[in-house]
Amino acid sequence: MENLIALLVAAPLLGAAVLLCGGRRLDKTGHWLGTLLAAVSFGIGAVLFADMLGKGAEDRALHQKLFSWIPVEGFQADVAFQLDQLSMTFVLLISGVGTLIHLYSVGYMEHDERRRRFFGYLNLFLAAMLLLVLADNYLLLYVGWEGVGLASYLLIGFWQHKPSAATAAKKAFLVNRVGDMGLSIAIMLMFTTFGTFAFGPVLSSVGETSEGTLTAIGLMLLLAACGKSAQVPLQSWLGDAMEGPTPVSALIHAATMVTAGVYLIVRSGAIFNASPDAQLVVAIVGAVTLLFGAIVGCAKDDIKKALAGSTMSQIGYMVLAAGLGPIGYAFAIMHLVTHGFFKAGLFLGAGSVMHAMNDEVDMRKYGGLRRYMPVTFATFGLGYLAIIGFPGLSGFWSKDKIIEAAFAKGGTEGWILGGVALLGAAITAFYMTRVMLMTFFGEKRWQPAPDADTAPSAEPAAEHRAGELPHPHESPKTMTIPMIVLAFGSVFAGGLFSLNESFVKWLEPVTSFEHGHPPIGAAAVTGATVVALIAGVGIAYAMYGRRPVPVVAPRGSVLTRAARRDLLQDDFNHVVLVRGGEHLTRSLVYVDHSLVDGVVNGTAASVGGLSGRLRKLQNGYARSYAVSMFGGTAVLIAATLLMRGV
Amino acid sequence: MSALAAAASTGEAVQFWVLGTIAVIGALCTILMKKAVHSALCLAGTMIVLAVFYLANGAYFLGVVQVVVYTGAIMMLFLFVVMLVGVTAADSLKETLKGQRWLAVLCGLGFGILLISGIRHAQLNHFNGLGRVNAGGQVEGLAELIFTKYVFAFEITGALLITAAVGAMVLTHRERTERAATQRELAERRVREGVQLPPLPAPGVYARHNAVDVPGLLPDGTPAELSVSRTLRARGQVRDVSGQALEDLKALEQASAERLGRDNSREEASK
Amino acid sequence: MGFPLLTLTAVVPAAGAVLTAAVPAARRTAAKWLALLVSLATLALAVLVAVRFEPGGARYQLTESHWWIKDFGVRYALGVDGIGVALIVLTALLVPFVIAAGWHDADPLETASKRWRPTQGFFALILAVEAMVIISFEATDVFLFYIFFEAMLIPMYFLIGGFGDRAHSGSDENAAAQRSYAAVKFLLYNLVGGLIMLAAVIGLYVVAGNFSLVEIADARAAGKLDMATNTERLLFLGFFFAFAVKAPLWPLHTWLPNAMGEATAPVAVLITAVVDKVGTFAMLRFCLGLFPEASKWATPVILVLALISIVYGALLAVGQRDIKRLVAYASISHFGFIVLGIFAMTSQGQSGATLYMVNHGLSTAALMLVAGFLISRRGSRLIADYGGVQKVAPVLAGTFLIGGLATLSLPGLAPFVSEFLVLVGTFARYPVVGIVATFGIVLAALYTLVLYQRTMTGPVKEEVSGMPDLRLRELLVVAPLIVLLIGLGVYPKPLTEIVNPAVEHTLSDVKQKDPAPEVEAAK
Amino acid sequence: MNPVNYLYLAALLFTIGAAGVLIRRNAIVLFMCVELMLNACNLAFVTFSRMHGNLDGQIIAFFTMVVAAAEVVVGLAIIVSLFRTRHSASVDDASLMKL
Repeated sequence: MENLIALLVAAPLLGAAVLLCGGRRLDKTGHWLGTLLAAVSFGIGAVLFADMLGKGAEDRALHQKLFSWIPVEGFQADVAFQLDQLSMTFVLLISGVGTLIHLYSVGYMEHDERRRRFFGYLNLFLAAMLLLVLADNYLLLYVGWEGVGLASYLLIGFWQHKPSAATAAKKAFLVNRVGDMGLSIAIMLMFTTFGTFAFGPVLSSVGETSEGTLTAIGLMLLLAACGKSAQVPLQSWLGDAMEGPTPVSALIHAATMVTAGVYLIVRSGAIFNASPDAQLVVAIVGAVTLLFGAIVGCAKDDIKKALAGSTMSQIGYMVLAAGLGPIGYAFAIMHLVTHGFFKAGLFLGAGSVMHAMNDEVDMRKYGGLRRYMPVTFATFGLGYLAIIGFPGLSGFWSKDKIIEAAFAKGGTEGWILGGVALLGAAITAFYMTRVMLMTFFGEKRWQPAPDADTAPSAEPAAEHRAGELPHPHESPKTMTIPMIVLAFGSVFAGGLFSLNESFVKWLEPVTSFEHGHPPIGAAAVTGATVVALIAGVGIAYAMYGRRPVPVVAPRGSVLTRAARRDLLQDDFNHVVLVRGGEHLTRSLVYVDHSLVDGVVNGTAASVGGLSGRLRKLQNGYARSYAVSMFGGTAVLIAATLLMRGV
Repeated sequence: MSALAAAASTGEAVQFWVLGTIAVIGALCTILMKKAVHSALCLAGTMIVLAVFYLANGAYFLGVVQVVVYTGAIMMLFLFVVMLVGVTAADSLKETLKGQRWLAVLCGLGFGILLISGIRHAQLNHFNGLGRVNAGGQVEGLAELIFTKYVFAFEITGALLITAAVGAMVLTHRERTERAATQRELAERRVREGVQLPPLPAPGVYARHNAVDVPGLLPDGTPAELSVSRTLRARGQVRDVSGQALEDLKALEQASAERLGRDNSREEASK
Repeated sequence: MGFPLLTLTAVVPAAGAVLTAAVPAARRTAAKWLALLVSLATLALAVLVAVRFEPGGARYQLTESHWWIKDFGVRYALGVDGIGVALIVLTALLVPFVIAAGWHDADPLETASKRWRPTQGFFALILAVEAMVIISFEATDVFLFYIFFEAMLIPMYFLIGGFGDRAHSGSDENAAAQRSYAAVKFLLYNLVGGLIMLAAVIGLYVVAGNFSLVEIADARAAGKLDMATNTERLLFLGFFFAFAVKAPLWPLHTWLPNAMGEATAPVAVLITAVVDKVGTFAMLRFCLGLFPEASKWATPVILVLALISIVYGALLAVGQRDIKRLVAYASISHFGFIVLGIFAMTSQGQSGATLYMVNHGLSTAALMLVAGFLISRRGSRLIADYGGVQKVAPVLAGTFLIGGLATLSLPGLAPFVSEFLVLVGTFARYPVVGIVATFGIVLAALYTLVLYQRTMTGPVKEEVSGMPDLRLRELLVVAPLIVLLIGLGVYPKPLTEIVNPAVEHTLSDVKQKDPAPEVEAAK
Repeated sequence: MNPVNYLYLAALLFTIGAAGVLIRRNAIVLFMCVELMLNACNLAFVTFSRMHGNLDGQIIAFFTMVVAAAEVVVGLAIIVSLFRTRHSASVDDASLMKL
């Protein structure tokens, strides 16, 4: 059975190889091949899942060692896979959502002549992501970690002819690199501390080392997680990443890749459990990001950017949960899965809307779309209800549990974190309602389609009818089916998982669960959540439902303006890092040329001058030569006389 | 001749001091005289003195050879060349190379001091004269050595000498490469160049002397440089007599005027 | 003694050089094919060496030894350890690519006279370099090594000065001037290093009485030959200086950007991927093998220099406007990593450094050759003159991207393995140094991606619009390199198996043990 | 008196000759100075032959003379041809040995 694990990775990898090297002859069929291989991967995952369910809770973990990767004295890195419940969850999520989004892309990228390559990249991403969650040691995980980074780089920059896209791709990769630095330092620390970096040995022998080391490792892992999961302070890339095609935003930047950080933290739970400081930092980062993302999400008019902000904030929830320790891990993953469903659904819905609106992304130019695209409206609405945590839907179950756990952490930080989480819930309700209202309700604020090149997010997937008013239409089946499936997920998944805590039990052997008891009682917390939810929706309705939405964004308060600019994070980066870096490199180039090189050239010049002066002695007059000869002879004789020992 | 003793006799001492002084003076003059001819003559003197010293040292044959070869042949050769280049051409002793003279003097002094100190240091007191070797006749002794011990060196120097002679000829001799121009061609060239159509003026014309170094005088009495050979001009050996010639002319006219005046008075008397 | 295989691997390219040079002017193509065949034959021999080499066996294998200058104890002594084998194979592997990539670089211009034969000279020189590099990887006699270490400057000088990059901003005179400047700079830098090394070599002879690496090392190990501390340190510095110039270590690096910028892309690859490796290789074999104590004494300074090289080279790469100079500075940064790994004195570090030598050769070759193809199409080396190439020449852009990703050592590609080993090995002994070096990862990503973004992405520039995609010959050059990069990234085991024993020997030379992990985890 | 004085004289003459070579510009005089130096050497040789009581010194003096003769012949020939070409016998005019 465990020999199947490699196939999980191999199938999409094969697809990527074939599609990228296959050449034009695959343009016709390539996308179906890619989708098929993704589905194969999901099928294998399902088989393994079934097999796993058949076993007892303890012996469910499977191992497969392919070959010894880097055998160096005292340094053993194997290409080996580990499939336990945690990995299993991710495998199903990734391959499942992945397959759906492949299907969606078939329709979405129909008009793009580079569709084959797009699917190649998607398969590459699937392979890397599966490798990430299946690796049984941190080094192999690192490979997958960078692999998904590469895939996201390629996909964000898929429309490379747009400078904005190319820049966004580069930014994403660089910010992630900073995180990777943390991961590699963490791995090095593990190596020097434990002599290995395989999950088993490291996590089992955590107790034998000092807490300081563990804190260091934990913080480094957190840095890595921040990079990948767009947590403060490394969140700045996620917004720009929306330059990529919408399916990419749905799959990579909502459902799967950005949650890798949560996976890493949960996977390394033992380390964090052993170092409360690191754990607290994790929780704080999560809480901060939670608010940060939510605030940003409120101000954005670009529908994808608004959703990106929401993603940031939801992942903040997960990280917060992961920072709460055993009482939170399971809920972090649970929220991760449900979020995977409804956020992917929301993005696909957004894509469908943009598809219909000539790739217009500005919500102020939507409005009243519910009549024109009912399926999209329905699925998007269900996703919306799920994310705001409408009682009964997925989001409710997972998010509510997280808020409870936050309170349950106890002490002042418990209150603070819990409060933040509640506030976040309210803001979430607010901005999602805003999106909903601006997009599907109210009167039409449609604008004639801009030219392809000036389009804010010119997705050339759809044909442009420059200058015409858009006439929205429902998207083709290939696009609606995935949306419907995901909508089902976002409605029922949460309830299913919470059914006598099946999900928690399922994960318990890996993530060691214990019940958290909020000081004010779970019911009270739930009530508070619902109140917050109603408040958020109410305010949003008052602001955007009652009065008409201006097509041109009002100037807004200071906070709004700051939030539109991602709370000035980019400006900070630009001024401090980019400008500073440019000055540094420029001055260094100068130094290298004038100082380091100048010294050498200077010596050369001085030698030349000296020889030039000596050259004067060669005046060409035989007699002066004769003098020197004569003098030389004299000196020689003198020398000999002296030598003969006077 | 008596075999020379290790130590020199008093007579020899006197001779040495007198002639030695002369030799040194000669040498100094050689390098200090402005004109090459004088240098050559001084050198000749020094060499003769050296010849005498050879004799005094018992190298009779060498002394004679010295006189014959050096003072006779080589110095004469020098003189010939000097004549060729110009006897009286004096080159200024003014130094053109900066610091050359001081360096030279310095080196010279240092070198001399070195040599002398070297000799002084070499403790050469024991002289066993040439008595024994000259017993069988010196020339025979030399001949024996030359033709036995030094025969190869001798042959080689011979070859060297011949080569030198040939080389000298090659260097100085100039083969006429092109046909000599005929009178006609020369005339035509003169016309073409148009510098000096008529033949050059002869020296000494209108001048009192007609020696080759006296330029002819132009009608206005100034000397005609062209009438003197270029070499002489180059050496500045042209004797200018134009001034004197003009005076003579004046005197001539005065004399004639006196005579005419007398004639006038005589005519008045006849009326 | 047996069959002189090692001699043969060096003699074949040497003979090939002579033959190629002798090809008449008209038969230019024949010369090219001859050179290519000879290089392939050399590759076959190198592979044979790798096969005949037993990883578990003696330290130096396939040895040959004959008296050369008996009076001075100079021997013609050859022998390879694992490191040598790896580098010989690398050299023999890269030269065919270099030749194929430079197929048209040395064709005489139409204006040239009929008897002018630059092509023959170009390929002959390349083969000559190969021969000398190989023999200096094989030499176990210090003097013999020195001879070829210096001799390889001559053909390199002519390759740089004689066959410049035709894509040059500025007039031909200007180009020629800069070219000769670069060539002379290259020559002077390396000669100075070489002379200092010569002094050290003579000093070594005075101290040790012979030139045999093995004998001296054994004598030192057995304590029979004891050098005064200062003598050893001076000798070490003499050797190290030469190697630090050759494998450009800050601040002795400034010759590399000029040389690589002015030379044609294949020659640039030859410089950085093959010739410079002799420097790092020699650090590992001679500095550590002959002067262990002094090596340990100098380690702190050298580590700092290496760190500076890493960060400084990367930062300057970011600041470059010329593609080839950018690659050159990137190489400087990478050489910093190699030196770091060597002097970290851990088995991971040194294995990593050795792998790094090989992988850096492959990755730089890939990136530089593709860059060369790009430049030859557009006729300019300035990054600003490109843009949107990805649209018109996707394959070229793809290969370029892979080369770049290898340069930033993406996991899954060969350089990652070596870089991570170096980092871990360094970190194990000097944590701070390791962490600082890790910044190199980010900077590498920066300059590579900036380069890719500015040249390949964005709207298509009209000068670029007509650019043809990779031709078959070029694809044949690049594809194997990429395959190797991926293959060695996924399965580096064959390489590590050859290298590890040699590294163990080196470590035993310097009497260093790997720092034991804090916790002996249940493996 | 001690015949060593001859040697002193020879040294003196030699030095004078050498100085002359360095000081004078006229090639002919230069040659004369060289002759002077040669003669000084001859004097030394003769004195040595007297000192050792054999003729070898004188033989060497012979050879010196012969060589001197040859040298003078060639040298003067050179001077003549020089004078022909550049109408001067000054050695400073031939300063083409400059780099």
